[in-house]
Amino acid sequence: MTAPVYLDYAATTPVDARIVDALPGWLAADGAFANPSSTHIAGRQAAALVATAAEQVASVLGCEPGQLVWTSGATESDNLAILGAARYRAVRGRHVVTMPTEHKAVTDAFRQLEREGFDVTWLAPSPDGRLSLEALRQALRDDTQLVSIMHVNNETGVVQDIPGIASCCRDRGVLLHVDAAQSFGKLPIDVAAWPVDLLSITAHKIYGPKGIGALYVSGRPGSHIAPLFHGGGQQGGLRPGTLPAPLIAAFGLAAAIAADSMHRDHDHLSRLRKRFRDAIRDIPGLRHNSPDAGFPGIVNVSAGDVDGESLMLALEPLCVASGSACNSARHEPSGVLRALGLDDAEAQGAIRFSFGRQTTDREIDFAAARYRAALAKLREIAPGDAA
Amino acid sequence: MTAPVYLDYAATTPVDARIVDALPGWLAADGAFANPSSTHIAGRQAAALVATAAEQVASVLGCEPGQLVWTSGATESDNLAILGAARYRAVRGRHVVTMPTEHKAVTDAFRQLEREGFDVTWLAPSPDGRLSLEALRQALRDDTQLVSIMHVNNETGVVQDIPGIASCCRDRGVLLHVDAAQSFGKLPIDVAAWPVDLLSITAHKIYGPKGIGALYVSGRPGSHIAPLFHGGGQQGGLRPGTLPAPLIAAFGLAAAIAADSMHRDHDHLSRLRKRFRDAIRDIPGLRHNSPDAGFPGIVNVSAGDVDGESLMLALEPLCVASGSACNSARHEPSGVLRALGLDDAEAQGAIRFSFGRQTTDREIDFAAARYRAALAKLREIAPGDAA
Amino acid sequence: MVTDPYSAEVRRLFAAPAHAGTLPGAETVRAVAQGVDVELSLARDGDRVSALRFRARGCPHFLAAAEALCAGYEGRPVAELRAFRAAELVERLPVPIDKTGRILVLEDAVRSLGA
Amino acid sequence: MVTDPYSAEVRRLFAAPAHAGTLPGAETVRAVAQGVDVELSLARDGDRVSALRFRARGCPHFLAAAEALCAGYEGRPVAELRAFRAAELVERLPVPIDKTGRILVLEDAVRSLGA
Ligand SMILES: Cc1ncc(COP(=O)(O)O)c(C=O)c1O
Ligand SMILES: Cc1ncc(COP(=O)(O)O)c(C=O)c1O
Ligand code: FES
Ligand code: FES
Repeated sequence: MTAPVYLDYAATTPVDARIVDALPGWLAADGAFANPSSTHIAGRQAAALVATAAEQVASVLGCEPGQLVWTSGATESDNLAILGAARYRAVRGRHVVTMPTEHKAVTDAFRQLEREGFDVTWLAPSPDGRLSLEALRQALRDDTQLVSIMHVNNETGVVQDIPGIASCCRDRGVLLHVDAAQSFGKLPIDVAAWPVDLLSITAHKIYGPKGIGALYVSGRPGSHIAPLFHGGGQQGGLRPGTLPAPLIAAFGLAAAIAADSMHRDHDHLSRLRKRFRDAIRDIPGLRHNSPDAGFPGIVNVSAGDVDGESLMLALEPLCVASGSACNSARHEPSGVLRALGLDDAEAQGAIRFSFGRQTTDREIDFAAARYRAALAKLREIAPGDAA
Repeated sequence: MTAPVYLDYAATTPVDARIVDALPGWLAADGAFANPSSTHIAGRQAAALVATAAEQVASVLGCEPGQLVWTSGATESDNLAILGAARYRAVRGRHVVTMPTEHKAVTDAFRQLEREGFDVTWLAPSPDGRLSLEALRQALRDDTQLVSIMHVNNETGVVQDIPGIASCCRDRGVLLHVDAAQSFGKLPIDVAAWPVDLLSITAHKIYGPKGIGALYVSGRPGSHIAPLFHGGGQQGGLRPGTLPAPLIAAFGLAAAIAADSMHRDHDHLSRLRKRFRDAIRDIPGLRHNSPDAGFPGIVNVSAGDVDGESLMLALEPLCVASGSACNSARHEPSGVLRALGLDDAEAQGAIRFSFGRQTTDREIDFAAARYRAALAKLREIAPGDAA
Repeated sequence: MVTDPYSAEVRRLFAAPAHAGTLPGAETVRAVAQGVDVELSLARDGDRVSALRFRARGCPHFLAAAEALCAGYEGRPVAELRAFRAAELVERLPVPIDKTGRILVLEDAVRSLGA
Repeated sequence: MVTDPYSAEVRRLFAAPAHAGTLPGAETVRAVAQGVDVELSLARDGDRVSALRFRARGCPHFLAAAEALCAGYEGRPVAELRAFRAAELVERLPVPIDKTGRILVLEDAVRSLGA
């Protein structure tokens, strides 16, 4: 196999070298490997690791360490927030609101709520992919309990107006959950200033390990949620299980590094995006699915006249996504892109290029050239238009 | 702080040095860090890691790799099995069976089922801590759907007769879940030979990382379970979320190492147990809570005439558990020990010493001496018997 | 989770589709179904296939199958081409079970050549 | 999750309870409540505390408080000992809020000395 060129940072990222270097000190026999719930010396060392990490993550969100619940990742955080809040508040009302352009972890949680008898309003995006505050305001009812809207879309990079959405929700006494898996550590977030109640994050999108995430829970009156599972009483019973202190410490360090390099990263990604867009600008027949105002690390483009799977193969050794990563193993055209108005052909021919801290100009140039060549090749062998 | 002497291997273990060494190759930028659901080259490298790990874990259980569902640990596995099976089968009947001596992850899941209207039978252990097959047979009813019994008890080391229990259940068409968190990789398990339907395991008890576990699901007709949460369709929808391939690879390697050294480990632990027991044999007023036939890595002893918390402090720098780890942060006497017939005073004065692969004779001797001295000191300053 | 879905053979055929193209003035058929689209042109030399070319849009297995078909029948009797069965390519490449319907589209196109 | 629940002061007092013991023939009281058990013996020299000893069973904060009490009042007027308030030790050691009830058991014992 040729050495892969990885442009799929929106799916997952490699672990930062500084974290890899620190891990033995957290995992190994002479590290802080103990159970942080144990009262003995080794347990307290592990607890200290967790406390530091909680401060690091909290300071990136603008919250208190005690407002974080550690989970296995954003999928679990999304479900804990959505199922947990809706089920807890079901006695007050059973209307909940989201968008079809959310991540599967959110849309599938809402489909579960539908099966449980909740009434879900699916708000369509404006043509730019954003939720209009007017549409949201109209959707809120007296029995609305929960709204869930993502910050940055994982397929297109569209950024929602979370502060605006949050005010809308707070005005009406509705809980707001935000899936910030793609924005945490990359765009400023301030849950102290934005009236958000629940917010999901995950380490593996910011050069931390896979398998650890968190849910911010404001804890203000009325924001309580039901746990997904039960056990040893850890984390106030909201999310039990032996705390994986080394993973949490890694998440904390990843958050601290992300905060420190947020502006640098953003500039880097903006420059890469411009370079890539410039390089593919003259390719005919492309539809650009990522708005200029979107997160610069994601460029989604589609060609409706080529087969998506063949395009992926022709792009090798480029590692990019067709549809979202979780969809790529199946073969459905992305529901998110369909909701943005693409037809099936355009959606299945979409490629998401996503860049990261390690991405170089050379890789961008290689990707653009490869994309150009792959499209040319597939178009060349395709039959003419008259079918 | 004095360097801790760690005898709390039943709570959690340090990560094996071979795994620590392998992690950079799985986590770092030039490692197999990608999302194993991605179809591109990097994704397929990660998928290959997961496939190898699944084979390693499966071969220790005697099952097929495809019968494993990756979770965040045994707490989640226990809940997925218990809540998932009971909810899925609720239409057929709502009677379920377990024991009060199970881990909190099991008992709290059953308490949740009680809240959901299930009828739970709590079977008391025999004086030796084991479940009598006769008692189990009598408890099974026509509407019984699920039995959950642990293999090795985390507080005392009592080993249940899983093959016998499994036959009982299978005869009556009842699903059996086994919490094997404390036995996986330490005692032989053979799910192909024992008719077990669901079995929970976790990596961090066998020198793998915290934050990764698995549930074995036999998949035979009638053994289906409902997921706890919903999302990108990974693992057949049973447990979604980006698969943490590096943690899974670490779990696989930990399982392979455990299988390889199972007999050696068992002999080592048996020798340590004998040495420790011999060294404390003449201390007066002790109650031995771990049976001879139990798992040799756990020795639970109690002194009813000393305060448990003061005993823990007097034992420093020994790291041991009072009650189970998850209980130690709270201050309730262990429910497991109470169920075995200890009174409150004996239960709160219990100490669990648990040994591991790295435990040395010196540490055993140090522990025994420290325990003797701590008891002597606390007893000396205690008031006389006549209150 | 995915292992490599493409055999070395599929990769080879996909990477170098030497028989992609159209034969000007030759007999040409087109089949569009199941999300794939294929055009075959056949040039004969008596009852032999002197040249066989394809144009196609579809997944890698489909493109590889079209290439394999053209490469495999050039120089052979037209009657043998007519007897082409999708099953033979499905097995040889191989093509995953859920895609065999697409290879049948190729079989249909062959069948309608000179029909 | 736990940070060290014991201050350096509690650790010091717990590790070396110099005033643990009984004074033979001295005035002795015992209090048992809230899961703790304490015995105090007081020897006087006029209206001074010439010696104060304890025996106790309880958590580290309780043992430390008993030691601190005895160490703190030796040589002082009995009247001051009588005025002992649990609050002073709760603050000084310090003792976590959920355990202050136990220190009150100590206060009760002192109160009943020579009562
Ligand atoms: C927007 C969004 N939400 C949720 C998730 C799920 O996160 P995780 O893989 O940590 O479960 C992802 C990424 O996979 C994502 O991009
Ligand atoms: C018997 C038993 N079951 C379940 C668990 C929970 O495992 P985990 O910490 O992986 O959630 C443990 C250990 O904590 C255990 O000993
Ligand atoms: S496109 Fe060929 S199977 Fe998915
Ligand atoms: S025993 Fe003193 S508080 Fe737990």
